[in-house]
Amino acid sequence: MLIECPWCGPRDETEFHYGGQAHVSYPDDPSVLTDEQWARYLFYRDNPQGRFAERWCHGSACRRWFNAVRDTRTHQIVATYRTGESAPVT
Amino acid sequence: MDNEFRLANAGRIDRDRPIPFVFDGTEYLGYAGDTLASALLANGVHQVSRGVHSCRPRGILASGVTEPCALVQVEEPFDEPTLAATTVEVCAGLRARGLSGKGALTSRPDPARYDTMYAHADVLVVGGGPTGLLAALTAARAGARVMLLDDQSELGGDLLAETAPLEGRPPIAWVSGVCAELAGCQDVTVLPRTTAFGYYDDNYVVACERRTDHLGTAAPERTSRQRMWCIRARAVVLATGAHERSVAFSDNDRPGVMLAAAARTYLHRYGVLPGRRVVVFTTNDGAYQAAIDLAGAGVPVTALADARPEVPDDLAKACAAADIEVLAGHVVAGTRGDARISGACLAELRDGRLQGHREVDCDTVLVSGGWNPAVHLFSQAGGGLRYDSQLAAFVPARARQRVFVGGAARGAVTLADCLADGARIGAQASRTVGLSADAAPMPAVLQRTPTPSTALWLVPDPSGDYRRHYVDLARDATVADIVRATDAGLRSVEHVKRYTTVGTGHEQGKTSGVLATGVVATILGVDPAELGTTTFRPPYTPVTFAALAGTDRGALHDPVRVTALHDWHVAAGAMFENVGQWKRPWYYPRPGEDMAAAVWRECVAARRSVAMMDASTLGKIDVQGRDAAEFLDRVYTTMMSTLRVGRIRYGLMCRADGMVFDDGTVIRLADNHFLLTTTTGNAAAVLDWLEEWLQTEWPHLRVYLTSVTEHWSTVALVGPRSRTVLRRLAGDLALDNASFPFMAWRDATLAGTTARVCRISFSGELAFEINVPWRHAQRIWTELCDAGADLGITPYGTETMHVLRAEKGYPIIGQDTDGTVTPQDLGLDWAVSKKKRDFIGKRSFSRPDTARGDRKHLVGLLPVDPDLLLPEGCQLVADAELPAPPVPMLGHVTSSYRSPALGRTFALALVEAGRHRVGRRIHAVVDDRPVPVIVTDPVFYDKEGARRDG
Amino acid sequence: MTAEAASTPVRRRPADRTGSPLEGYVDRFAALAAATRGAVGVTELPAFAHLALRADPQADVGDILGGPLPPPGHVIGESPLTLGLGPDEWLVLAPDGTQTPLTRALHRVIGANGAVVDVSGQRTVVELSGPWCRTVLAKGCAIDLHPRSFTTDQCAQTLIARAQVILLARSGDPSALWLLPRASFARYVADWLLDAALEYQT
Amino acid sequence: MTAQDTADAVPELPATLWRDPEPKRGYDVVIVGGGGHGLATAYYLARNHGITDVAVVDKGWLAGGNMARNTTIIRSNYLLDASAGIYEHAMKLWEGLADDLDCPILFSQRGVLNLAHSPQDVREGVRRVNANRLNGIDAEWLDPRQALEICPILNISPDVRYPVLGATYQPRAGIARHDYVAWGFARAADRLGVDLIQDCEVTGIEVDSGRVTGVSTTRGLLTARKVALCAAGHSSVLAEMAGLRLPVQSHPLQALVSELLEPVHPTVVMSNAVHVYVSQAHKGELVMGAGIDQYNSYAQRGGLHVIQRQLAAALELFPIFARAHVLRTWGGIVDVTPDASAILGLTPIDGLYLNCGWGTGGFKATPGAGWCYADTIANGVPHPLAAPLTLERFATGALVDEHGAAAVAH
Repeated sequence: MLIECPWCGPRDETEFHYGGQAHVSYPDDPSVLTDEQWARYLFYRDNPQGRFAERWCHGSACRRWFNAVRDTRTHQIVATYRTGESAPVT
Repeated sequence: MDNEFRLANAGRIDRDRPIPFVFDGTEYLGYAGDTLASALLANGVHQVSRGVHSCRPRGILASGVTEPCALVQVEEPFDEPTLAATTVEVCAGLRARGLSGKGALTSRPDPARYDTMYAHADVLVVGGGPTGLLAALTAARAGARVMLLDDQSELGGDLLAETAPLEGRPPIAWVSGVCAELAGCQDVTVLPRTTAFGYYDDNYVVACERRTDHLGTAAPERTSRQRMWCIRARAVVLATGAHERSVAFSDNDRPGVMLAAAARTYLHRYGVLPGRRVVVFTTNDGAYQAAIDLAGAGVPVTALADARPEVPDDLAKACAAADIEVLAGHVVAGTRGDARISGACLAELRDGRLQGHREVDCDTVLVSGGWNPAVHLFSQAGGGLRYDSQLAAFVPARARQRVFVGGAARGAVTLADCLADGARIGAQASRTVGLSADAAPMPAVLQRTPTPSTALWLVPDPSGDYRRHYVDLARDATVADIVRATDAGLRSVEHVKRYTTVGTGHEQGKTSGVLATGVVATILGVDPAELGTTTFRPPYTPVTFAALAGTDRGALHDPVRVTALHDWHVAAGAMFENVGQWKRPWYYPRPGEDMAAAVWRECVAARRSVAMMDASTLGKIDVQGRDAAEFLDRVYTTMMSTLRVGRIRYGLMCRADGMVFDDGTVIRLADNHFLLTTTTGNAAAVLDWLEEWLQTEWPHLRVYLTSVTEHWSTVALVGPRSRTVLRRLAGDLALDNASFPFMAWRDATLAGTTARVCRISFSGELAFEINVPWRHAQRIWTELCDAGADLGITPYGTETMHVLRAEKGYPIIGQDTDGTVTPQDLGLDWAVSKKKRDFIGKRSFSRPDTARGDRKHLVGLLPVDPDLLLPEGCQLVADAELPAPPVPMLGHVTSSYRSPALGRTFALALVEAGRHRVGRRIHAVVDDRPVPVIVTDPVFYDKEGARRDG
Repeated sequence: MTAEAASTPVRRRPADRTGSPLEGYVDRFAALAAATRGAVGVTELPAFAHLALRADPQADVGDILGGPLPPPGHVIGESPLTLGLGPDEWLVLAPDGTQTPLTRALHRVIGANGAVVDVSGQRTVVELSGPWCRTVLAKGCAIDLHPRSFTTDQCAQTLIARAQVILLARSGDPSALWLLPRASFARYVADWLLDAALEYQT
Repeated sequence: MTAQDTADAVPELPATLWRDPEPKRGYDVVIVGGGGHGLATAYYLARNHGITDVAVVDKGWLAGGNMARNTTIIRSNYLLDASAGIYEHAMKLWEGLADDLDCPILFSQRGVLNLAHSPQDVREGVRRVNANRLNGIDAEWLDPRQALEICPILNISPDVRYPVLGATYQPRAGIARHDYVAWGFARAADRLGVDLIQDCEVTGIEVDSGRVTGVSTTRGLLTARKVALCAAGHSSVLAEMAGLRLPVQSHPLQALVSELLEPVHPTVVMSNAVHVYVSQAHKGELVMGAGIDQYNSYAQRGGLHVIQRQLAAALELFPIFARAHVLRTWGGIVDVTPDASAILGLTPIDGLYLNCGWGTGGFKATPGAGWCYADTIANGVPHPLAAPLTLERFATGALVDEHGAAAVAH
């Protein structure tokens, strides 16, 4: 894959590492969660067949994390966007 | 007689460069420009190999990468298994033998070099035939960066075997003109002998260039034998042509059966006659020209059987003029002969039945069952296919990447259509990358409208015996095998492929795949469109392991990371240990010492006098920013914000699941400035981990992380006399306990070099870690050596470090822990803050399983026999007698050493409810025998820390 | 191990040594230049001051660095030379010995809204030159090194074979490049370059 | 092993495999996914529990997913008791499977070497061997010389980047012919009355008041008392139809084969550290597995760089392979859990059962997983060997963490 880093431009996939589902926030106060709720945060992630908002890190270059919407059936990246922004497409 | 089938003047071989070669032990003569197949045919060698199961003689069916049976093992200049004779260029020193399906690997080390080249193109054109040439020319004229790849030794594709004039000239003259123009363009790269074999995501096309094989024994040593081209293209033009296929008829595997277009290639490109007396069998217009050309070369063509009930008028007339009898509605029903065809049986095909059998003598049957567009790369790129019933073939339907297919690869049949495609898609491709492009003008060419071919897959057999109707010559699979598969209940072509192995040979079904689909469709009475093809997967043609491995071999397989002191360690005779990518000194044996003796000596020096270690591989991260302390509180289990400037604290990091991830020290340099150390192997992972939290969870925190791992070289100076040595270099730096206490740091000038000195200890002894920039490391190290020489200062390696720390019960993350150990399991509750509201991992500690009191704890073990060194990794059980398996296990030994300080062996272990067993006897299973050990506290040496604080 | 011993560079007495990561490669680099008749040149440059700078991109450092902070992938200045590595990250190369004053000057502007770290030992600077040097690099570098695509005053962080590097195109020799591997990877990168350049030896 | 064992003497396959029935309107049990696990589950439901009113539905051709794409390695030398239990149960079934199914499966117990390249690998290997032996699983620790005796083409030179420092060896481990295994289970299940329904994609899971009632498919609604999910990489997609979220991610896993070669490699060699898994199949081709691509995918394809890296590592271990050829590469979709162990058991929905998350270990578990899953479905409670593999472990923290236990940095 060729991945468009928001800072460095399009680069080969080998320069990046994958961070799984995007937009999963750390709970405000983990201590109030049940074990089941905490397990949801720790271990449960979406795994869609189709478009997936996910995280990547340009580890071999600028070390910045960013998000991408990618189709898991075709590997086509529909959009990349910065951490903290919401997905421009769904 | 040499080259008895070679024509005197035809072909593109270089008659001035004869090349002797050996096949199956006999020497023959070929010429530069020959393939092994053309040279063998020229010398009248038609049988090349035998069937993998049937052991029937097999010849040469095709002329390029589709060859299913003429497999050879090349033995000289260097062994290579399983090559098609049609793809091996005759070269100096070539020796080969025929193969019956299986190649051989030899243990001779391959001396050749292999490399990789990354390339970028606006327009990548795959295939240098008429379509590809015109596409490349169009793109080049538009100013595109163009790459043109072709798998043959020279460009031209089918034009190399074409005689009809192009622009009133021989086609090859037109090819030369285009090539010359391309060669003159600055940003055009033309690569012959280069096969694009993989089409990956985002127009990433991978090709293998064969650079030296054709030079044989004269190949230059320094040039890579094969080069992997990894090409990222903005647009791709696929002009990959089409593959002629055979028809399943009885005994269609004998030497002498050849694809019609291959015969034309042998005739025109290599000047070789495929035989002396020919019968042609076709389902389409394509084979007529082969018949006419052979007749023109003086070869009698006994008959041309066209399975179509009506034959095109113009072709029939041309055949008549060449004295070729055309039999409409006829097929070849079978062949006879042994090592070579001696005759064929012709019959009329009417309403699916054969009648009027007629035997004719011939030594060659040319067959054309239609053409399969070479859609392999298109399909790999995610493109969809559809079945074209006019062509009886699968053709490209919808593309998923920016790819344009033209010429025979999309089903074009005539040269005029191929050229028109090339110009059109060359311009399209250029325009998609933002260039204004005009299609290059079409060369004038004879126009002819083809007649549709007929879909004939299988010639029916009156007796119903299909055991010699071959579908896949590479796998010796027949129509009878396919019938057996469908009779067993299989309907999917994927199942049939797996049941019969059709299409799994070295040519991956290029001649057999679509034919098998057609045969299954015929048997089941369905349309081939319903069945589809099996999936096309990389590589398009076989690629050597070595080409894919490239230069990542031997010393370059993975980077060797070294410290600034590496040369010193080498000169000192150190043995090295791989720690991740680092080479670390393991121990420094003196002459006559084994590892145990060296480590014993190094340990004694550290405990009794002074020793030093290169600790530069520790990861180091500079942390700055006004929220730095807050950030560290969140990522360490330990409280860091209360650390005073000038002081150092041990820190432990967990993953969110509560399992220990890394440990190290934290130095507070200023209010908003810290320096962290990490374990050697985890340095990159820790930095990534911290950045991940900072950037994705807490972007509002003002914190900046910078790796300074290599900037600082670190020397650990250890032992009761370390202060003495340091004092000799430290000038007026106060080193007494009050001025420079344990877990403090000071900036200093040591022997004229600016250094940061940390008073920390991973050995339990009085110790200092001296940090200097990389370029000063050698000097400070040798200064320390000199300053401590009279005290017997001793360099030590990682093994001694491990012994010293284990005597103190300090765990090594990754050795005494795996990914299932919590800080509490390690007995490091003191490093887990109770005051902080939250930190990464905290919530997980209270999960039911994580909070159990009887988890595995890190404890010490003392074997009852003080000389017994427990193997690391041995398992622990309760009793002296082993019950029948499965035996309940209590844990395992994580570290085990001989201790000079203790005068005996000892170990660390993770033991179920270990802290509750201290003082009790359990058993370690050594060589399947339980031996008694006593569970102890993990701190074996100087429990009070008096030496460390000394 | 023998592989280790074979790659041990020529030993010099400590007093003669610069302590640079590739000091032992001087002879091999010279031999390469000779054998390729200048088609591929590899040289380790003398030490620089390297400062890692983290700051707001609008930070007013023009007086110190000779211009506004460049965006990622771009370079400004000569001495100091400032490379844009990320949205808020730069590497400043300056004459060795200027670390302390330069750090102080930058700190005064940046204050608490950033960081300045002396990383002079973290990487070394290797200059590649000669008409074939970009081709040699393309054997292990996936980014487009065509002189039109990667040109004067551009920089990139990327991989060369299996090592992370900073790449920098300098003015002057249009084909020449600077390569900044981390010090611990420098020998690997040098070995890889020497191997990749082998075919250009005559 | 003799050269004869790897000769191209593939036994004749059965002349009849299975019927091609029209789906009935309802079944006692519908198994979703006609891969190895689904077919084995159907077979053991019928054979062990007499439950034959069973349909196995598959969206494509039987055993066309990971079953058709794996590298066929069979071993049971797992470290943790929970893993060792179910894999060793599978191993014992493998040893009698050809007879049980009355079908050749070409199970060749040629042994598996797991190489160690660092002191940490050595510690991990010794730990695993010792645990295996106490669990009644055959396992030996070999030094490099001994490993060379088992595999004479292995490069044990100390002068390579990551020398072989030792190996674990399980003599009973080996390989089998994956298609034959699937077809053997399919044929045996078919003969016991199970309907195998191909080209039948599940489009919905019918749930009524917390209880499963059937599945809707592209070939109509099939009612069922029990529905058993068995869809490997597609488990998340199916579970979602029932409103169930799983701790599973789907990734590409690539593999490749060479041309047919004269026998050179008599055993199976695995090296986790450098990501090489290689054996020489019965016909003579080298079969190799690669590392997992990092991203989620359902595309059954991965990146070339993974293959390149794998072959570079393979040539370090086996220089003799330099001029062998890659004929075909392909990708499967592996479903990976946070602890890299499977999930097998009940779900919060009555009558809906779950078997997924086998990652790279699915093939070797086939008979064991089918056995335990059938038992769980038949009795409505987890089979004892599957009890540690429930979904609940992710909340309690009682993970079965083979990954974590085997591989951490140091």
